[in-house]
Amino acid sequence: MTARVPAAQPRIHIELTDQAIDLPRLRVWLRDVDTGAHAWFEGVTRRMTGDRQTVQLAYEAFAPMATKQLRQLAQQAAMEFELRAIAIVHRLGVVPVGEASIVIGCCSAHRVGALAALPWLMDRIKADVAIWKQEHFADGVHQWVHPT
Amino acid sequence: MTARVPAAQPRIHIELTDQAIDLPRLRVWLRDVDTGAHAWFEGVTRRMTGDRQTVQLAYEAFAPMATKQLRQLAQQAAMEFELRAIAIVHRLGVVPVGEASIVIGCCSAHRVGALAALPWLMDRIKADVAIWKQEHFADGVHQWVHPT
Amino acid sequence: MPREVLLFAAAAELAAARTIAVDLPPAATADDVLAAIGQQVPALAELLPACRLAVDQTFVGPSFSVPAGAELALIPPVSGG
Amino acid sequence: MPREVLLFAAAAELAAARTIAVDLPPAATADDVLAAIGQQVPALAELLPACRLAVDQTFVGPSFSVPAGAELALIPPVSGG
Repeated sequence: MTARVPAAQPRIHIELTDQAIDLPRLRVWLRDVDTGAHAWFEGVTRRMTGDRQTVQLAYEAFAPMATKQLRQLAQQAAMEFELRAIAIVHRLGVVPVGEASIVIGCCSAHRVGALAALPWLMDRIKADVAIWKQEHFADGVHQWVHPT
Repeated sequence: MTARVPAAQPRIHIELTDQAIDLPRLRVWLRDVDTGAHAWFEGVTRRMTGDRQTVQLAYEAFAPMATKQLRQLAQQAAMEFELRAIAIVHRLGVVPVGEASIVIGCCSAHRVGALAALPWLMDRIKADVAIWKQEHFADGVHQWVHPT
Repeated sequence: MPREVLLFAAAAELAAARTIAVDLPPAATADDVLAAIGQQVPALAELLPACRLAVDQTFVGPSFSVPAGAELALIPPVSGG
Repeated sequence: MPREVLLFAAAAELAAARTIAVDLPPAATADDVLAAIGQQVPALAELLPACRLAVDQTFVGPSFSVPAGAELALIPPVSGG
């Protein structure tokens, strides 16, 4: 008998955290000797937006809804892009300049899937997931970001 | 006077190495508080190709040509995708299962550029850069890979 | 019948509250909920057209009929990532 | 005039050499170089149609005229990444 081993269920890790995101730990989690392609995205608080200086961002979530949405997106992405594992971690609360608010890591047998999954996920996360960003500028203004 | 600061020259790091690729060190190198998007790709030796088990891969390069090609591709990608920094490291010699043969990291102000640069670069590297992979299978066969 | 609606981010700030109570007709639709919020909390009127209603943590369309006991949340434009 | 050509990977293995010397006419083109390789090293004939010539570490087209003193390299199908 030479039946094919069925594709394993994709591994999924979803996390909302108020701590700095530990990418090295996620890399260990993602490790899989049967996947040739590992892709990562880190969204980081940047200092300048146009001419305006950001001091920090603060994120708020409707946590149970955001978690559910992220899990559904991860499952869809795993099917659509043949991912074997996917981790999505979003930080909440204050995220200082230079630190990551979101990290997505995924892996697939071949590079096309893992690389296509990242922008697909980021577009949907930014459109639908119940998380909000408040920008704190150096001039003292702070405001909820409403994407245009 | 409110002259705009001109965009800085993109930082570029190209490396061929016979050591394990040190991604944490590259992350430190890539760090830039003015970029909001950091994207990474790791190509890893995987165990199974179809039904065949790989023991290791071995890479050979025409090093001066490969270095020059990678630098040109990095410069083109930096212009095309508005990257502020880009690192491409390719490992040579034996790369055991589970270890990375290539790591690409790049960053840009916004996510679209950094995420689009990775598949763009990988496609061109696989098509043109003077590096060759020899596959060593568990059944004792070893062969130079000729992409079809 | 008064129903509780969860508020977040800019909506919570404008209403100065994390939850509000709105009076709904029986068999209210999502649109009825949004209309009731606008009437009872004028501070939210301007933001409301940009918001979506989530029922039991899932977005619903305007004619969705809100079940009794379901959790209602007003979701202003999201900006995570 | 004999010119040295660098070999890599499968090409080096087939020729059992890292470099070969080929006789080229004056004002040889890239195509002339590839033809000369095929004639002088029959072991490479089968792989040759899949190979490209690099002159001074840059790929050149078939009618490129090879300058004296330029570095020549036979590039079999690449498979890095």
